[in-house]
Amino acid sequence: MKYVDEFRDGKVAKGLAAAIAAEVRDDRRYNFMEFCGGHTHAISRYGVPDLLPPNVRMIHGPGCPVCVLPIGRIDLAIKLALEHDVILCTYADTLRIPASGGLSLMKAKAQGGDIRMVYAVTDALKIARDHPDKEVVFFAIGFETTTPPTAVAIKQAQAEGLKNFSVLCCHVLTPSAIMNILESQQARELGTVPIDGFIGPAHVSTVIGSRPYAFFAEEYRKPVVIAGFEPLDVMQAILMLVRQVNEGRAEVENEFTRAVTPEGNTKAQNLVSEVFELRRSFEWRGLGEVPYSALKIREGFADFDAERRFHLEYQPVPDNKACECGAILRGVKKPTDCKIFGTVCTPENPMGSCMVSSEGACSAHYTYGRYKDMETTA
Amino acid sequence: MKYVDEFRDGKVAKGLAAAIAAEVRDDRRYNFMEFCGGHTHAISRYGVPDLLPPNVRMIHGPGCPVCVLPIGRIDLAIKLALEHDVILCTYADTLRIPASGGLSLMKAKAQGGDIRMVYAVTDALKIARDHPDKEVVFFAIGFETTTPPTAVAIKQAQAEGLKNFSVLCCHVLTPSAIMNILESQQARELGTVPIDGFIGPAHVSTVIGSRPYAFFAEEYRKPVVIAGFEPLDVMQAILMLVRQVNEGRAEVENEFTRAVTPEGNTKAQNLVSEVFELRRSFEWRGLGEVPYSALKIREGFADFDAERRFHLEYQPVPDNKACECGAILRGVKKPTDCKIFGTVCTPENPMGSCMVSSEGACSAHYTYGRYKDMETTA
Amino acid sequence: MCLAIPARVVEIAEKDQAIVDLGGVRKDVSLALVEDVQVGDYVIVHVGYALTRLDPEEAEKTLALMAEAGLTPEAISITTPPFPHGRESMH
Amino acid sequence: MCLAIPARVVEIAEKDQAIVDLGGVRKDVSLALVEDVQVGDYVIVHVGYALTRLDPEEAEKTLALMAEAGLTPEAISITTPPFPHGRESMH
Amino acid sequence: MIGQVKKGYVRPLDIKHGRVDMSHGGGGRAMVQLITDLFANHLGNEYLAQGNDGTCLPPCTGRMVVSTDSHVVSPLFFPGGDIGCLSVHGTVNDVAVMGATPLYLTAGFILEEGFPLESLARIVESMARAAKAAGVKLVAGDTKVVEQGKGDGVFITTTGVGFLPEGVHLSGDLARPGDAVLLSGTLGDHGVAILSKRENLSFDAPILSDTAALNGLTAAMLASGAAIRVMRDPTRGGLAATLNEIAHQSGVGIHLDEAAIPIKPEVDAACELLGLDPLNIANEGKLVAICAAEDADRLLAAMRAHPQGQAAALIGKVVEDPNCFVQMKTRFGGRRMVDWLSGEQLPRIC
Amino acid sequence: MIGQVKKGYVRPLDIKHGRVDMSHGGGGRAMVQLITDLFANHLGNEYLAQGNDGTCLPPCTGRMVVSTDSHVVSPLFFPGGDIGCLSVHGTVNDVAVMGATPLYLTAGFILEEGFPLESLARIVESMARAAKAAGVKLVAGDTKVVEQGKGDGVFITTTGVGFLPEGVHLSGDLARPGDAVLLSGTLGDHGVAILSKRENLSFDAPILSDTAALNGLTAAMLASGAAIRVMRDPTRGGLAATLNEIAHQSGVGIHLDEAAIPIKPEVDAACELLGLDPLNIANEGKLVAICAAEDADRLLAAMRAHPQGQAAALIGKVVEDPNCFVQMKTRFGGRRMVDWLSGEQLPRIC
Ligand code: SF4
Ligand code: SF4
Ligand SMILES: [Mg+2]
Ligand SMILES: [Mg+2]
Ligand SMILES: [Mg+2]
Ligand SMILES: [Mg+2]
Ligand SMILES: [Mg+2]
Ligand SMILES: [Mg+2]
Ligand SMILES: [Mg+2]
Ligand SMILES: [Mg+2]
Ligand SMILES: [Mg+2]
Ligand SMILES: [Mg+2]
Repeated sequence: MKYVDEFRDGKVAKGLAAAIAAEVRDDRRYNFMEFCGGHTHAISRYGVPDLLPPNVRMIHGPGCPVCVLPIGRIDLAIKLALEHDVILCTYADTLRIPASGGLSLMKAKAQGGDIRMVYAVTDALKIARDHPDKEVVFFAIGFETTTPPTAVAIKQAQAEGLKNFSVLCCHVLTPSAIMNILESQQARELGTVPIDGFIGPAHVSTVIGSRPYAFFAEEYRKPVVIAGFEPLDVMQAILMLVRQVNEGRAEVENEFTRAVTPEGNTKAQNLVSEVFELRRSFEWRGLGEVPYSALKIREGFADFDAERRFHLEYQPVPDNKACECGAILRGVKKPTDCKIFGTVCTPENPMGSCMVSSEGACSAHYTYGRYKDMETTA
Repeated sequence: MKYVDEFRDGKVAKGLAAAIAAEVRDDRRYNFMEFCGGHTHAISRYGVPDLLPPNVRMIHGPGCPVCVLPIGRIDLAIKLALEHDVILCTYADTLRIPASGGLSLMKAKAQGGDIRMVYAVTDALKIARDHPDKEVVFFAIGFETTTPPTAVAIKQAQAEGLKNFSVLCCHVLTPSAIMNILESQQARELGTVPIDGFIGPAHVSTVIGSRPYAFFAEEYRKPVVIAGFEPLDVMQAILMLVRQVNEGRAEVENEFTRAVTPEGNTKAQNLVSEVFELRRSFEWRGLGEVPYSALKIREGFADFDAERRFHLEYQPVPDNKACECGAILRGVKKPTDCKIFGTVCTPENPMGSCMVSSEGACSAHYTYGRYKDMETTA
Repeated sequence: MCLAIPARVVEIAEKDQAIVDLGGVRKDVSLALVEDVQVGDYVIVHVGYALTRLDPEEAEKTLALMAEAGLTPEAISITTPPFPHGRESMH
Repeated sequence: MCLAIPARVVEIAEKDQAIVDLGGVRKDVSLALVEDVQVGDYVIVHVGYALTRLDPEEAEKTLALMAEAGLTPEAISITTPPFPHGRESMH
Repeated sequence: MIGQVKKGYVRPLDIKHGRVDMSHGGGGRAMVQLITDLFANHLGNEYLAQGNDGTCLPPCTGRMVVSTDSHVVSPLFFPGGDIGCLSVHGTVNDVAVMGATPLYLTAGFILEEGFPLESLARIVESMARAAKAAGVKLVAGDTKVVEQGKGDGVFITTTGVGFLPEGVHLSGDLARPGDAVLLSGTLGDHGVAILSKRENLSFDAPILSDTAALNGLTAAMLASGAAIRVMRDPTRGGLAATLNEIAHQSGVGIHLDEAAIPIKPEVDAACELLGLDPLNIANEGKLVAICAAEDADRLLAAMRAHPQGQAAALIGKVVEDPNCFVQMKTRFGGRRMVDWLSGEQLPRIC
Repeated sequence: MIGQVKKGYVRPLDIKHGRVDMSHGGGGRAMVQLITDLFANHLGNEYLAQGNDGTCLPPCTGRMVVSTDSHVVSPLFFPGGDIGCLSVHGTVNDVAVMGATPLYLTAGFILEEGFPLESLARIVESMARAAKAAGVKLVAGDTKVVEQGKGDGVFITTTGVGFLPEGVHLSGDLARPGDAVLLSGTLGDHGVAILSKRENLSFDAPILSDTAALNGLTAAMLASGAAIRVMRDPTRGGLAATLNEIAHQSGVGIHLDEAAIPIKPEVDAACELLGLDPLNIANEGKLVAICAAEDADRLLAAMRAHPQGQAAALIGKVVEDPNCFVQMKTRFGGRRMVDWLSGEQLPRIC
């Protein structure tokens, strides 16, 4: 696979690892947060930490669209499937997210809900065309990467005059979440996060560009490197962050020059702002209510807004009390600090948000890194 | 089973057999037609012919509502299920009747038609109530016995304001069919039937009474005995017919006095005439078009008439050329006279009407009496 | 199709509905087509409806008539063989 | 979920639809979010949509940079052991 | 970080409220758990515990008999039984009527997404009881899950393995003219019990399915020393199908005596009500045996001495007939053929 | 009336245009015909021809191995195979990887009303070819029909019986630290071939399922004389599930070397596209073997000499680990666990 395999080359990794090891200063720790679950997954799956010096630590951030979906949002989707009898189309990732009453979309499906996995929102449009007698709702989750396709689909449904298609919009915004981690009330209660720099998600920046991160770099004096999702990209970004820290810089650097520009994809941006507008506030799992951190469908496309169409009222539901996701998403705690990690909370029966997707901190650790805990116990 | 087992008593049968044997005259043959398939079935299943003298022969008449349904009528039912996407409710007996294009209701069901067996028309009403979003059609077949329940159901649907229920009415009339056998053009072509008397169906007469048969007795000088469906009833009726023949009488006698009166069930008759009216003509399998031989739903109940509701046009379809049903139903030929009996035409793959229901002449012979042919061959 | 069986009414509910018993088996039937049926009456059941009442006295009479027929002197002298053409007779 | 993969456009059809190839596997994608994509271009594919084009020259530059990093004298002197805590090493 | 990592990574299955979902068939930890907590828990034994792809059984001697049946009965729970015990009996009996001693069973489960785990547990418990009673062990199993609407709760396919005692040789082609036809008990109980619970037929009948393992009875019959030619359990298609099969295999005819065939009055009444012939109705705890005429009394006595054969009867005789017809002297005094079932089938009784 | 009655009362089945209907499962003549014309026609042999409730097999000697699998794959026809041959391979392989010689199969068919007879015939022919190629005989079968919407075309449950050669003893609990882990060929071909035909995923991949009987390969491996501890076919759940199972059974850990694991580039690409891990994907013609370290080369040579083992590779080693973890050195140079599949399951691949 061109432009994939080259960025997974073990030999080059060795060189980069050596370079990082050579450049880190022994007298300090480097705590970097990879914001995005895609990075978390890549780090775990390729074993990147094994190639890092012990004083470079990666903190898994909240950038997994599955992990951050609060219970109340899943409840709405389940309600649509079980009570409003719609065909609910969703990316596969959402199926096991725990909801109220011990349910999940997978369990709701087992109870008879017509819940279908789709690979793309266009498949949901097709299902709507094929079942004119049924309401079809697309459960739209995701960050800035996944939002433009939803915008295209809504515009297409409008153009076609598709009467039975709507969207349960749960699209969220990366920069707002990062800001929340740095300065929210809750963050202060949990203790300040000792983050020395951020790895920014390249895919988000293919759309929004690298520019929106300039704020953090300047305001919070945090270095940011926008990096691709292959393990070499991550290593390279770490090297770039180490250098910024060592040199006392706090800039936005772009490792993913092969597809990220400062301004991003303006066509996609325009489509998104045509269809969506900012929500005043949105609840995130683990982070709580975060102002202006999500999108909703504009008035002009109200017909395609499942929340209006089915008169859905969002009901916040508290997370499992034992769940430490909030602290974990801020890097204050590690998955193993959670009392129910690996016993009550497992990927088969996730209790908290981080255990759901393989991009979640707890799940990634459970699936790929559990052996390390055993070694420290032994 | 009280009032059932007593009428199947082998000892009494022996006595009746002896009485018949004693009363028949050796110098003549007695050809009696049991009009109704219920009698045909009873005669075959209990082996009545074994108890009759060789010169008493039973001819199986056309009185099986399944057998007489023409291809075109089944085609309409299949069309409703496959093209109009209705839930088609039917008595189980109709499922294997051959239709056009190698189809049958059972095969249409296998092709995805929602075709459901019901035990009573009330079950069809229930299905309609349970599926307000679907059209539910009851495929109404049968003689005078089955017609009153359909009338009740239509009235009930009207009273309830049930909007998705209708009836494909194929109810037919016994006396018209008997008359047709005796005098139709086709009958004359096939040769006059040497029938010395009729066994009339008791169940039909529980509704219409014994009186409607007086016409035959008088006009055609044919004895009629209205008989129950237990084998002793049949034997007793045969004895009564033998006596009439021997005595040169041609009367309507009632063997089934335990439930048949001259006037019948007037409540049921009134219901039927409130809901139904005579059809000008109706095609019968094996008999062709028979004037005033069937019922249709009255204008006042037009909403419940599937033929009007779905704008169905009846298309006559010729029977299989090799099929001798026409002649068999008149007693001119026997099942074994048909070239395809038992080879191409079997109960699993019936070609003609008489092979479908176990009440049909060919099917009854195939299922219960085939051994006799072998004995004559051996 | 032409199945119609005598069964005893054991329970009458509202709306013309009743339960009949046939040899220990119970089934819902509609009484919409008959009048003045009482618990204990026998009715003739067809496709879920009682078509008419059965008259026990007439039934007895018919049975008596049938039994009588076999008692005439001519009848008694004749018997029918089982399996006339079979190669083995039953025991 | 955050899966996004570079793939080569091998066919462009009407209505912004294209077929991309990744290592011999072909898949429909929408080009509705990108402009002026040509057959032969690499695009980054996410949930059935091309998000952007991939610049081959920049990719080469990045790869060169990565390779270079490992060539510094300090880097060369350090290696990482496989299975540092494993009880058996791989061969 | 000592002490922070917990053992026991698997939460117990919520049998009370849970339902089968797609992950229970995916080959992952959820599937392993379903198998461990539910199947192995009830059906486990030293063989199943091997936990390999195939199960290794002790060295065998003698001729082996195998049989398989898929069970798709609807409803899954019926008066007198359920698909669980039925799936044991249905296969054990096929091995037993060959004259073999059934020893091992395998079971393949096809579960429909959404099926309540509590119902599944009841079924598995019922299987376990039935297997224990029949003296067979479940030695291998498999579980698949299909999407809702692609299955019907549970289907169970069982395969049975047994061994033939020295000298026993029974087969459907061994019936000879003159042989006696015996039936172990009343006909039609299973089929009527099932039908009585069909949604669209619902009638009330005090009838329980006869579902039972027959290997005790068959052992007693073999021990009687009677010259048995063939035994068969008249399941789907009823006695009519079974006797027609045997007649065709052996190239003989069969003459039955209707008056001799035991049928419960309630079964008779239910058949009357539905227009069915009890000879076409399925049984799951009865067998028909054909033996040398001179041994009929001895065999009948052995059958009647066994609890499952108390109502056993001599119901007919094998005759010469190149057409292989099964005929019956009716109780009424006439004759008729007893043919294969045709016409309206009775779906999903086993 | 001589000559008027015809012989041959059964019309041939219309395989070209016909569909399965409820009567094909009713136990009547229609069912007998389906079995005769279709199943017996293609799968028939001296055992099936016995036509009894159970099949009597020749006297056996040695330890028997049995295994059962229900097959519910969707779609029924996929690149490189279909449910027919899959249902043979799936069970033959489970017997073969025990070290046994598979000899007999039974098959239970659950057909959905409406299924085209032509498709059924293709499936049965494919089974027949697969059974012949694997040298096994179908000795018993059963057919049931369920209403439309209660099944999914065809489900096939097969049970396999084989016998262990003297001295062979393989089991998942025999892996010991130091043992070598071998894989017979590329991973993921079957699962990806199936996925490529899923309606909602449809991508084009030049990938054929690897479905095949492995008993030839296993025989060659046993003949090599290497001290094999365990063999297993990594089907549902893929290599990850298989190795985790073995690790738990044996109470050991396993260390893999990602760089050594053979995977076709197209399979890799498809997995990339769908976000799947090839180690979790099902295979139907591959096996993993664990043997004494000193015999690894000999065994590998024997595998590579067989057409089904040409791409065989030494992929890892058994280690001491009370936690029974399967770990992998990544091609990238790091480590990770290889856990059971969790998360989105891939339904109905076998
Ligand atoms: S292990 Fe589960 S409950 Fe604990 S922090 Fe992680 S997701 Fe929350
Ligand atoms: S055997 Fe068939 S084709 Fe021939 S007359 Fe009878 S029904 Fe008609
Ligand atoms: Mg296996
Ligand atoms: Mg069997
Ligand atoms: Mg059986
Ligand atoms: Mg299995
Ligand atoms: Mg269902
Ligand atoms: Mg059997
Ligand atoms: Mg298996
Ligand atoms: Mg297998
Ligand atoms: Mg069977
Ligand atoms: Mg289907």
